[in-house]
Amino acid sequence: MIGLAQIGLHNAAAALGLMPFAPPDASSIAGDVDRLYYLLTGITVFFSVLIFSIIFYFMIKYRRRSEDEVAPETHTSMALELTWTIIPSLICVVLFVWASALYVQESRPPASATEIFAIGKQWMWHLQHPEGPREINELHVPVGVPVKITLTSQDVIHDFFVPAFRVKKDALPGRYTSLWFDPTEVGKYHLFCAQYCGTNHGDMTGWIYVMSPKDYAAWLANGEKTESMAQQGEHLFTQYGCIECHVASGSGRGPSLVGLYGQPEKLASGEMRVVDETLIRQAILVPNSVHVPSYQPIMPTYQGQLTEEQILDLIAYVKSLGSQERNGK
Amino acid sequence: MSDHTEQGAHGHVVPVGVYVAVFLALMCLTALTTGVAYLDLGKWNTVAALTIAVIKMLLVVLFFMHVKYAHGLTKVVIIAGFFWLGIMITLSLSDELTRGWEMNPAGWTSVIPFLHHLFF
Amino acid sequence: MSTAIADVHHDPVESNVNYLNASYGIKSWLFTVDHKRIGLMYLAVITFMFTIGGVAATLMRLNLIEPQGALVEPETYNKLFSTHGIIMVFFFLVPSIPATLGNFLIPLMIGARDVAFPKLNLLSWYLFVTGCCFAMFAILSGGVDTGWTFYPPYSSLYSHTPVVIMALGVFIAGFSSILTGVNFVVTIHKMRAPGMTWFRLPLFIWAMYATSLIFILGTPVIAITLFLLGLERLFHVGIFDPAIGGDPLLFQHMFWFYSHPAVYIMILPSMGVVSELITAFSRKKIFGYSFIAFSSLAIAVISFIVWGHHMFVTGQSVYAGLVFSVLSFIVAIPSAIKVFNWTATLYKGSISYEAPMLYALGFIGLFTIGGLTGLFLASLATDVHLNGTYFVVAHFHYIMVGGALMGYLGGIHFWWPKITGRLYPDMWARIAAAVVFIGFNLTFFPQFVVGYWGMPRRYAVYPAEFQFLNIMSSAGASVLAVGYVIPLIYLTWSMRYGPPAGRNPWGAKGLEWTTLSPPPTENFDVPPIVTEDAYNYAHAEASHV
Amino acid sequence: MSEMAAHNAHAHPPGFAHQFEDAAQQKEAGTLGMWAFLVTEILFFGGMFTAYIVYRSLHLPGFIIGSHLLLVKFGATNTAVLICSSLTMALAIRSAQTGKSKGTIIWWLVLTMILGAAFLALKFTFEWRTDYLEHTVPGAFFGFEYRPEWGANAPYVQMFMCFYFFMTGLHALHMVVGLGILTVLVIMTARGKFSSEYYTPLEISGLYWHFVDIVWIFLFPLLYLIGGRYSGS
Repeated sequence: MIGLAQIGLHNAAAALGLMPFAPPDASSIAGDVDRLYYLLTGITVFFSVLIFSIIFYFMIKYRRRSEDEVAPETHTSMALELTWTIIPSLICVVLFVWASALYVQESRPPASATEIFAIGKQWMWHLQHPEGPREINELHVPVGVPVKITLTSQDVIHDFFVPAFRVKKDALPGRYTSLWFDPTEVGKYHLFCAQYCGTNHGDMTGWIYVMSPKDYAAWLANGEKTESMAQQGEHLFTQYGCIECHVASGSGRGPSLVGLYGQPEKLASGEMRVVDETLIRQAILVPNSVHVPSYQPIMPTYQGQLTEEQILDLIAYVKSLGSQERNGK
Repeated sequence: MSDHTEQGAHGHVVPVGVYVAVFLALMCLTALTTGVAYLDLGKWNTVAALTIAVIKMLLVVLFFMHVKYAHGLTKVVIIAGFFWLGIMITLSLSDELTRGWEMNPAGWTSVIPFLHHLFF
Repeated sequence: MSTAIADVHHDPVESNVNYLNASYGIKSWLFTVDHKRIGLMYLAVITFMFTIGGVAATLMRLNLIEPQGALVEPETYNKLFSTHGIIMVFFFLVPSIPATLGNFLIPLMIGARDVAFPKLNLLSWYLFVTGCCFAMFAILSGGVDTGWTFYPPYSSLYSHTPVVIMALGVFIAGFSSILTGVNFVVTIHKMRAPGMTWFRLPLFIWAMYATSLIFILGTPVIAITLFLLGLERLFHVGIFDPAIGGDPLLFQHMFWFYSHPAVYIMILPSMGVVSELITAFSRKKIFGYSFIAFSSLAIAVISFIVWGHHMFVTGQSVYAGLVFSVLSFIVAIPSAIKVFNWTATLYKGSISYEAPMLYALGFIGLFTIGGLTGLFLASLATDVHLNGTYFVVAHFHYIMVGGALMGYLGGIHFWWPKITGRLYPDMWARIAAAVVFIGFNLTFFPQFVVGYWGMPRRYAVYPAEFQFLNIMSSAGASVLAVGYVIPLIYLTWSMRYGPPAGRNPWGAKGLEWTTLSPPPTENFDVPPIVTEDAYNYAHAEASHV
Repeated sequence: MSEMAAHNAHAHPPGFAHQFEDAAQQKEAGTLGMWAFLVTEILFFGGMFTAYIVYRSLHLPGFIIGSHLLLVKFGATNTAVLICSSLTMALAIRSAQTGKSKGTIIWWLVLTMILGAAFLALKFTFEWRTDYLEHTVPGAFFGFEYRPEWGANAPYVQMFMCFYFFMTGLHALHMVVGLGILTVLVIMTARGKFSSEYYTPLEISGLYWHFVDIVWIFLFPLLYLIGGRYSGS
């Protein structure tokens, strides 16, 4: 109990003296989000104080002085009604435009972003660097380099939340979602799962380590030497026989995958789809649902044969084929 | 007590002929919708099936369910029901059909093929 | 103070036959079709359910005193917050005002003998009780750990708890809501007394009408959604299972199609109550009657097109996020209009501060904060950070507890003399109102701060730096608990020992105050004929008894 | 209390409830109540229709294969049977409206019941039984089998069959409830409860029966027809 009290006191001191009003600002957008947050706080305080003061003033000024007192007739004022309809509406328009512009920016990772894959599973985060290193509940990234995290889940819905970066996104089973951040401050930051995922949801936490470029290079060098995701994907591509049909020249029984990533494709159903992570995943697991008209729908499903990690490796490989082509041009 | 209609406790008596005519129309439309399904009309198969279903529904609602002779409130209630169903379907689809927009590198330019797919 | 009221409003006992003593015995209650008795039966059941939900909340707050969990294992904690959420939302807040005060007051306020379908009303109660039994059975057989949101695939494939039984309980209670909604809509449309035109209706009736529309239009969707979830869990067929093409987000769409409007099921009736209280205790006609009336309807309608703001970070498309964000801002406007109109009503009033008025003023303050913090969550960029944190928890408790529950308690205190024919000790009631207000703010204000720091909700254990604010919150919760127990004691006491109330102890307007307290079974001695607008306090002072 | 006694002393038609002022008010309340309830039914079924529409737009090929597993002849016949039953229901109400004899009303009601029962019989004993024998009932317990020709669409075929069984099952449940209501109406008619003055229970039960018919009017094309039944579709 004494220990408890000490922790309590320590935290009281931290809360009163040291803890700032907001969590650390450690990404390029954190400051923007905070500015919007402070504006909203300002609006909240202004209107709350306004309403509270008016009520208190009326409570005192118009308190009932005798039991027989009769209040005068109420006269509704159209001018007042319009005022307090229009002013909040205008405030809302400003807030919507500001917040949405920021959100659209948050939802579009810069082209230069490094891509890291995160798989949520009960109750841990599995993170995978394109260069090969894999981490559990920890992520090391260099400062000043935008990072795009592509998320999926192996079981239930999780959520990748880094308060210091002001970013959050659900990790859904069977689909890819993404978020991005550009870390601006070296440090160690909380990673939380913010979507309830079962018994040890509260333990599904981790740390993001933002390192100086030099430290990051040292960290990469110290790690176990592994192949990049695309290289591992290439092995799988051979191992599972994908290469037999998807011949690079396009002469096989399946379409060539070179230069495919990011291109719009017309499917046999007539639908136009851009080749992205979700589509490649679908093509591996439910091939017929996305087959293209010039080939026979003969590809078998790989549902249940590949782990989420292996699927990501294959996607990384297909993407690397896309960039080879673009580089070639 | 308010909102009483002029017709009081006695509902409108629909002539038997109207019922029979509506019945025959419904049977013909059933035959029509079944027949049309065997013709290759492409996307228009869906349109035809749903249009015929809506016409059949209107016949049942207006005549068998006496809404043609009911007062405005009943009509408002029914329209509200379908309107709310429309809200649920439209806004759910507004998410489900636009998921691709954010993930693909082409970004929002895919709006154009999407619209193309939707209408042609 | 209590004696002062009793002295001023002393009323000779005019008749001693009323709805309470018209017949005796348990059967006369269980088979009653009297809307007033059914309202009281609801009151008994939801008070019981509130206690269950409250105990769960107390245990949660106790556990959160320590970062590693002071009391229970994470598994138990998850069951506690799920129980708290499910019970409080589906078995307390949704039926709270509509099923108790609504049932009791709607026929009285519009001058009718009963609701349109009294037997259906009784059936609704039985359905509700059946739903409660299933929920209690699920709790007693271990409890569910899905949260009140039942998100698949956790709830359908991974949870090892009696999810289906709990979902069935909510499903059955949903039909109780549906039938109550149908009953109220028809009653308000067809049973009004001569002269009671739409724009003479008390604003409580407008609020109940708007609430009933949400019951009718929203509740069937949660019913079918939970039905599908149950089938998926029982038969392992993929409706929401992503492994075979299902979309767990579709569940969320369908769930929030009801559950966002459900927030307005909880708050609209309280807004109606507050309109009655503000006018009665400032002896003034409401400012902007039609604006308040139509804002209730506007809220009911708009509440159905904003649900996606619960899903801004769940993988919903950016485009849908933008649409739902702009729609969510729109729903803020009618709420703001209401707050401004209530405040303006006080101007030049003759304001007195009996307990119900304290609750009403507390409501306005807390609802203002709750509503404004909603803007943080309608704004996309801030919602990304705040979604799923304690900020959200604080926000919706300001609406549902600071708003809905304050309105409910205010309403219970206001109409208690009408319901029981007795007065309660007003000083105790004022103390309780103050304790609730202070305890509430102590509990939930720290959660805004800890939420912005990033503490996610539904965490049984949490990083140590959040402990100070959690201890504050837990301390506040103990104050709040005391605030809830005090009324339970003096209200129970007053049923037997309170001084007789007379017809109209507050000097309030409205048809319900013209009849006896408690009212006779048929409600009115003489069928009322309405000749004036609601809240006509400036004229006809003579009616003040 | 005296007013209450006076109120009860009024001469009212049979079936009049005390809370109303007059029979017209009661009839309007009953009709509006049933319509409000039917709106909840629209949204109840509507939740399923929404899910169906969303998934159909996502998994079209699988849904078309699934649709082709259903036999149009049963669906079409049942549509016709239900339309007939709607006609007989309307005529039953009309008989009461125009003051026809008890026997006439009962005859139409019983005919409606027979048609309703025929619908269910066709559904349960032919369609669902065939589905069971062909292993197309979804869910682990019913032996659903993936067929090789479905390829990777197989999970979506199963999903279609889920919707088929849930939607038609829920509809069939409403039919069963409807048959129960009709039974009560037959008994009430036999006891002479209805006249041209008072037939509200018949009228609002009719609304329910027609509504169930409308649900089927949409289910039939949505499930059996919408992908087209021509070869190659």
